Amino acid sequence: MEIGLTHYLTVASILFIVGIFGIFLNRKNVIIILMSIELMLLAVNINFVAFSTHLNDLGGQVFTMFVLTVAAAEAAIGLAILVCFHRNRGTIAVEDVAMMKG
Amino acid sequence: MTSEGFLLNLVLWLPLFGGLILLWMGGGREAERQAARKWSLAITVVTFLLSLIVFMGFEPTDSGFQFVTDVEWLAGLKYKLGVDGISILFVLLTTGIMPLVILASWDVDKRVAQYLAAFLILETLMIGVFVALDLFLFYLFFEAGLIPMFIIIGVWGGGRRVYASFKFFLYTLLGSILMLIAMLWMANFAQSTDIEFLLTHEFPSEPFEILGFEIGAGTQTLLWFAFFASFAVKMPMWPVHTWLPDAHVEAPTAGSVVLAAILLKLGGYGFIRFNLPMFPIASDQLANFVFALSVIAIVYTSLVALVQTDIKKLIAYSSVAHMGFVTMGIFAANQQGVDGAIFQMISHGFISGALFLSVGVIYDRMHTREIAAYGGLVTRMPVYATIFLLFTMANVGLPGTSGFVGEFLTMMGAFKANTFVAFVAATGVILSAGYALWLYRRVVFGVITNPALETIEDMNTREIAIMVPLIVATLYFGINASAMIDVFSPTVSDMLEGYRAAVGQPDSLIIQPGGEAPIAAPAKAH
Amino acid sequence: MQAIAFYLFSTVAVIAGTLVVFAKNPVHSVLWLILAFFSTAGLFVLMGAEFLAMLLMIIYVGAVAVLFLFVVMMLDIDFAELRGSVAQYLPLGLAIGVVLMVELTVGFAAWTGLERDAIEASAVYGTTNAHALGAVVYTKYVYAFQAAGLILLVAMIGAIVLTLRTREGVRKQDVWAQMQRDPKTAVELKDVRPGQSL
Amino acid sequence: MYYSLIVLLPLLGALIAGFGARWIGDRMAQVIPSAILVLVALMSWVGLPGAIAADPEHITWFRWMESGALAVDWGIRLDTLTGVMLIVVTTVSAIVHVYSMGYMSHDPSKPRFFAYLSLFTFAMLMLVTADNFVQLFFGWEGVGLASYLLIGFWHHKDSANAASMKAFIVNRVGDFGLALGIFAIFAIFGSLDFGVVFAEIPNKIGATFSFLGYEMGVLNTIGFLLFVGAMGKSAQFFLHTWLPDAMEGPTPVSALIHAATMVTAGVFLVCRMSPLYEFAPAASTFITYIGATTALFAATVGLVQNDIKRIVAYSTCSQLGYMFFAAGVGAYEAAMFHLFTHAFFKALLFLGCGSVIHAMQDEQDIRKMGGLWSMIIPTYMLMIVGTMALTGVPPFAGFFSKDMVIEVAHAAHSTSGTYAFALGILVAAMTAFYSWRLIFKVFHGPRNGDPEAYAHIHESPPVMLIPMGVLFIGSIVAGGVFYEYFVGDGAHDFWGHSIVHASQNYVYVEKYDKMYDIVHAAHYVPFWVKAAPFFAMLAGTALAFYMYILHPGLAERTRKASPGVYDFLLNKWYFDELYQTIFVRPAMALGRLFWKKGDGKTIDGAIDGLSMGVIPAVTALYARAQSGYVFHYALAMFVGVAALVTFAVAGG
Amino acid sequence: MTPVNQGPLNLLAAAPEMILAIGALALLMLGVFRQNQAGATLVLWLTIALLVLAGFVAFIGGTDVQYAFGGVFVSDGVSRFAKVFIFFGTAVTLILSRTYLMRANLLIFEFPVLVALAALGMAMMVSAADLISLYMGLELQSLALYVLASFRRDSVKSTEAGLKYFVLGALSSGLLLFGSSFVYGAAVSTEFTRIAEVVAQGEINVGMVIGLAFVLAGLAFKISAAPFHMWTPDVYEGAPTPVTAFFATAPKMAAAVLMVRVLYDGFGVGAVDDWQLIVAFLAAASMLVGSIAAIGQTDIKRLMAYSSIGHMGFALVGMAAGTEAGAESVLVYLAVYMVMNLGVFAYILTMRRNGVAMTKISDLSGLWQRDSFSALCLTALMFSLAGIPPLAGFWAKFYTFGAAIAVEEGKLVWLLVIATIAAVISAFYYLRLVKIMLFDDPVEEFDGPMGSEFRVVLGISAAIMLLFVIGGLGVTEMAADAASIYR
Repeated sequence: MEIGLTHYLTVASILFIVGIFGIFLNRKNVIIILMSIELMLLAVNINFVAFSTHLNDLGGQVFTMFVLTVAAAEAAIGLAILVCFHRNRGTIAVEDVAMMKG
Repeated sequence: MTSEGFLLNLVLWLPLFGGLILLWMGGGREAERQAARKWSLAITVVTFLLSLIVFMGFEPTDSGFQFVTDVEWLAGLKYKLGVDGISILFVLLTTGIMPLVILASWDVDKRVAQYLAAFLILETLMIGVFVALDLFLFYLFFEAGLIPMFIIIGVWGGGRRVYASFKFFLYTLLGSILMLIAMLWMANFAQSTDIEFLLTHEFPSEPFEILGFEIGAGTQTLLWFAFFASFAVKMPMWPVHTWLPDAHVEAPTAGSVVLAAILLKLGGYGFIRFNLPMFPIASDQLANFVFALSVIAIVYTSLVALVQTDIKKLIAYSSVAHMGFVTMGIFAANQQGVDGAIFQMISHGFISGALFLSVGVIYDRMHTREIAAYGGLVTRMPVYATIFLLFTMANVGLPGTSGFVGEFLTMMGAFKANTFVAFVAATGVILSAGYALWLYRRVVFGVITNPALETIEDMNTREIAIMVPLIVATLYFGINASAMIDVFSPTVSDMLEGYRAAVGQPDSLIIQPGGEAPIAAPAKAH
Repeated sequence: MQAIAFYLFSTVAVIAGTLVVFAKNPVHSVLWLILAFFSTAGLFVLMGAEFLAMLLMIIYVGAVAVLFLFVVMMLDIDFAELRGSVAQYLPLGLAIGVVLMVELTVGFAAWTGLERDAIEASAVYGTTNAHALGAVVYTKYVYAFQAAGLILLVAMIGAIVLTLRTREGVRKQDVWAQMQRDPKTAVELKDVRPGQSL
Repeated sequence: MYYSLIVLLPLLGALIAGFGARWIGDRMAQVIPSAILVLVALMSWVGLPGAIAADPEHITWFRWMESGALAVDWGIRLDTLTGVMLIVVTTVSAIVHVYSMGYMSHDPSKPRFFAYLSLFTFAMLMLVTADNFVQLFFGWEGVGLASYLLIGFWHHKDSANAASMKAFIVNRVGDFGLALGIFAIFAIFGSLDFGVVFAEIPNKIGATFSFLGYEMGVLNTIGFLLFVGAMGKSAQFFLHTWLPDAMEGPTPVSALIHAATMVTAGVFLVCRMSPLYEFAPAASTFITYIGATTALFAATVGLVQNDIKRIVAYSTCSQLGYMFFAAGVGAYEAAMFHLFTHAFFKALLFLGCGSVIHAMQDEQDIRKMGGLWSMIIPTYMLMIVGTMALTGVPPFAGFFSKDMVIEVAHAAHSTSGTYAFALGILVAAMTAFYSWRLIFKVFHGPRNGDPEAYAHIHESPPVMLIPMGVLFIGSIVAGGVFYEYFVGDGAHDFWGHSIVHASQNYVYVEKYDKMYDIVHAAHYVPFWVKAAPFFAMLAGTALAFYMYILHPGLAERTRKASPGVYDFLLNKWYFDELYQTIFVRPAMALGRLFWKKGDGKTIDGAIDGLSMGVIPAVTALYARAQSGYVFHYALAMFVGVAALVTFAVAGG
Repeated sequence: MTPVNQGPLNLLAAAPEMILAIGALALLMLGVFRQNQAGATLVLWLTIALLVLAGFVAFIGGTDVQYAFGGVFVSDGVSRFAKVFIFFGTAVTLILSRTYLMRANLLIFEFPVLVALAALGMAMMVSAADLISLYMGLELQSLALYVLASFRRDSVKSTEAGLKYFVLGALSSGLLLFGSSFVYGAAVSTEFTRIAEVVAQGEINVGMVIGLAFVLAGLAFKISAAPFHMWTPDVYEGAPTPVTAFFATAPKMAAAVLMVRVLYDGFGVGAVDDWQLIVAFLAAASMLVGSIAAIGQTDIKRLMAYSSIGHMGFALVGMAAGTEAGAESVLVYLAVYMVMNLGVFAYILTMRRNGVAMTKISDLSGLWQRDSFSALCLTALMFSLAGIPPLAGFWAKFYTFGAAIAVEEGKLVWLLVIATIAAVISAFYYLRLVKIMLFDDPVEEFDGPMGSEFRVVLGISAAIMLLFVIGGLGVTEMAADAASIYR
């Protein structure tokens, strides 16, 4: 059995959806959400690489590279905000991030 | 732009200019207030005189647009103005009423400059509606008028002013924004926004179905309804009339006058300018629908007026009833009907304006609009009683006043179109006598029972001066209606010719033509 | 062989991903995340994108995951229980997830003709994957590259702005101040009598 | 110009009295309008011969309105009918003006009263001189206005205000029919000019049109609708309720408006429309029935009334019924004749009543009078003459005209005519009864009133008596002198084309074996027909004499014996109560229902409910969704993206 | 119009971005070396100057289409139009921010630098001609904005706003990227021109469509279109007010123009049928949410958030047309919208009583009697926001509605009906503000006097609303020229 493009796409899609699930099913803490985002980006990267290699175009891999870079930067900012929030609020439980609503 | 066009522009923009100056001048101290009053009076009077000059130069036998200005504007639209036989009178009505409105506001003390400025700005917007010859220019003026009126009611109004102003604004906005969509569609379809052009343009009328509903005249019907929604609210027609009593009750006197005398006319003007000539087939098919709403309005609101306890509300309801005659006349789509409708609108301008001014006179003294608080005014205020009687009678359509001609012609037109309608509408004439005289009896007749009335003063010179032009107009056009009808009749006749060409001749009422008398009638027996 | 490797890596990646979300202990989550990264890197290798696999290991496992771990430790987060209300949204989420997944699968149909092995970069560019990327990243993608630099700069500024604290009351050595100290002003002689405080 | 002045001068008088009083003073504000009216009355008499011509003369002033085919001018149609009406109106008006100077001498608002009177006269003249339906309508409503103002003249009296409103509104009901008739005329004939319409009528025989969903005969429908107007103005059965109440107005007003002129406008209208009614047999029959019924109804009610003016008012109503059934059978000349004579003696009666009321310090209840004859002999004499004229004692005016009316009803030989004839005889008896009852109760018998009032009884001043004298003469001679012209052999030459008889309406006269128009046919009715009214009158008079002079207690016993009938009559057949129940209260209730439930609950309820109920509820619902929780937001995004993808997949 | 590809780099086409990037770095250095408030103020003013310069450079750029960096960057009328407004808008926001930041002790040099970098990111977005440059620009902007949202780091609200914005923004980037990967897979390229070619070849790939849906979801988040809007009110409320003002203006323009780029350039007008329904759905949802949810708000910043959601819905109505007129209408709408919001926020930033910033709507009560100038200006702005003629807000709607109605077969008429309903509902809450300002009794005054910069911005903004009716003040022509590339 050949492992083709769609196999990779399927894996990526599952991971992506799991990542989204991680965001809205998670009630524990915000860090998990950040990690879920990383999972999503990971899935995106699998997609790009799979397309790139199967379609024989380097662009996807370059895209992946930039996504990795940006994801790292994003993680840094995210964690910085998280730390800030923790300092103010003393918690990072997701359900406590709801001062503003309505 | 011709020099004539310039004159019309001047009429249009002068009040706005005056209003802006007034806003800029401000009015804190009493001297400034007085200056503001005089300034706005001067502006409105000059505007009126200018519009009279326009009228002098107007050629009634020419049914086309005159005093045309036509320049490019933004977004491919045109800044096109002009007057024809129909609009010129509304312009005159507006410019003529405004000085009276300013005079009627003489005693307002709360933020006078802004108050007067609002009226001046409103004047430009109202004139604009009548002279605009571009769809969107029309829409612009039509809608923008809401802003000053909203503020007038909201800031200077009575106790429930917020409710009334919101109701007024949102009701009319909801109505008119559908019209915007229709206008956009028309502009896209005809590739022009020039009203003069669109009047000759034929919009598709092939029937189609939407959600299983047969749309009789297809696109025309939809467009017709979009315009109808806007104008019906503005008129206001039953059952979208309920904003009017509230708005009238809460508005200051001058606001009520403008509302009744001019703003209500925008709807009728719109029907005549758009619905009838532009969507003739839809108008023809939906005439019975309008008739139904009109006669319901006439009877329903007359009955409601009968039981009111608030003077202004009663008059407001009577306005709704009178506007029912207008819509009925317009969609009768014959010369008498449309002529009558236009006449009725103009004349209602004088009469309802005067009635609200009359209410204002006693409201200023007593600060209540409750009918029960009055009674026996005739003993203290004979002049007032006389003037109020005159307008009450004009309101019930007594021949000899202008109120009669409009009602008579519209019913005449309606009779030719549909005897039922004329029949029911004519009952409104009975009811109008009922509520108007009932009001008059309770306010003016009888003996004074309210001790506060015992020292009430009769009308002062200013108040009488406001009334005189209205009295003259009401009577003059009552006995010489031709002076007015001749101005718009050629235009209407031209328009109806186009209408007839589109929908064909109406069914004649006559089923069997009569024969000669079986025996020749001898003049003498011997 | 390749199929086995694919299924192994992908299964591990999916399971590790799921556990990232559902693990009770945040530290465990981070560890599962690392495992997911590892298996994805494996998938990359399978597709012949070895440079990106390496990048993933270095940046993600080496830097990002450690950063996460560091923050988790620093913030001393509780072992929060999965609160009851989660289940409320699970069915809806699952349903939508399934729908979305089905639709995506429908979308995959666009590429059904490509059920073949990945094409090795070396086979195309006649060089290694890293080399091929290197060749374009400073030329064709210089714009994005520069932008990435700016993004990292913003991340840096942001992190500093948000977290750097000049704490009040923390004593730092101020050499200049020490050197400028003058006994005349710094020292005051006081006569202290017995039994009395200053 | 001459005739225009006749019409317009009273308006000038009204304006002078109404607006000039401040400058010219009360006195002149009375004298000037009165003088103008006297002048105008003289001009009318002088102008009568000029009005009699075969064809009408048109005097056009200026265009009133023009809309398409509808062109209406102000102007005068001058023919015999106009001329006669001018005389009636101006004469009675002049008399009433002069009389009022005395009668109203104690009133503070005399100028206003005279302004109204003159205004009324002007409107009435506009009505009778109209050359088209719109001007007719102008006059029609104009007299309504003046009537409204005059009935409510004493506006401090609530009953007066109520009566004036009632008069106006009930008249409006009539006007409603009239207006519809006018609309129909225009819709069918395309013109509202009398001349054009009349000329076209013979071509419309048998024509039908669609009216209210039915196929109706054109002429009958129009005839019926116009008659509804006449019913309102002339207080005919169903629309009569305002007339008795109108007695709230000052008595001269009653004489002028509610006896001599305005209420006869309906009769005038029907006569004016003779070219139409001649071809509208159904409408004419209806008129006959209504007229006869009114005559009877009003007479029955008049039998038991106690208000002096109301008795006369019901009498008027009854007499108008006579005129209508005469017109209904086609004897317009007879109707006009009765109208003419009636104007004199009824005005005389009213002014007499005024004199009595004046003498009794505004007492109107005949139960509080009695025995007055010796105290005010001139008034008494005048009243007697008026009564004799009314009841038809030869050779007073009423005798000629009333007999003529009853004879034409018989001559018609139709069911309706016979009905009218029978009722006419009966009513003649009743008329005699209640008229004499009034005289007996007021002038004879014991003095039942307030002794204080009796102490101050005085005869009216000459300014009141002299005008009455004029009417006195009229009541005596008007019948005999004008018989020949109005209904006699000279009638055709007199009326010219102003009254038309269609040949198919000619009746057969056995005596000459020839077809005659009905007025001439009436001359050849059997003798018993001619005598019957006279004997009926005698019977009525005798009964009154018996009950009120010979056996004064009898009336009371009769009343007690049949309380049902008495109350029924006293309460005017309960018409007011009926209308109150079926029109006024339901209108108010409907108004309240529409206002509170329709506007308030339904329309505003829906709008407010939407804007203050539904939308805020949706807002609140939304606010719950906007919970502040990130996971909710993420879920929303997830749902959103799923939706977008679904759209895309489904749409693409 | 065929693209003029002027060599591989063509740096001149990217002059505004280069100026801004280099300038921002220089200012960063300057700031680092002068770490005090005076230094920060200097940096602030220099940043403003820099933005004005960049805006000016963009303005004189003309309307020809220039590609740079080998085709991943495009400078054309649309991008330059957007840049002019982004840069000037950002500059105005910075001017307005100064006082607030100083009072809140937030005036540090990083603020203007971050704002400048965010503006740079926006400029990159509107000039993106490639999915990668799109993503990089977007992230540059987003990351800067995340930081700015939580800039008041000692405030729970501010950091919560930052956190929410970050989490959801990252999620949206994820969606965007995921979609991009599909698009890339379908077109085998990330360049818009190439994607457009593929689309133009006919038969649209299902994968491409799904990718498009995801990309649209990601972009919808950035313009806060429903149902991707839920972050907006919270972030607007929590972020420091100058940041909110910034959020409400330039990024909206950037994201909307980016969306136009993706839909019009990337997918070409040929694929309108595939995305029209999606955009129309977003538009309808946004308009309804924006109008309904705003009722009952008591915080003016939150209100403005919902207002912006609604307005984006209206802009999307025009975008859904997929025609030249559609693009023009979006540009006009966003331009007007930006000016309106700058005016409103200029006033919100001055609402301060006893040194405490006020954001309650009720604080505006009776403003007319306290400060008639501001009240009248705000009234004009509110009526404009409500879309009442003759104010500019009406014309903005006029353009979008006009574009939508011109779609053949009247396919979008239903959307316009929804738009009308939404317009009326939203008019309600704008009127409520007018009512509070004009009709109600005055409450305690705000701290005075109002800084002249606020007065000027408010006044100019209101004046523009009123005078727009005179030939569209040139903006409409500019937009028409810009949109002519989609002819």
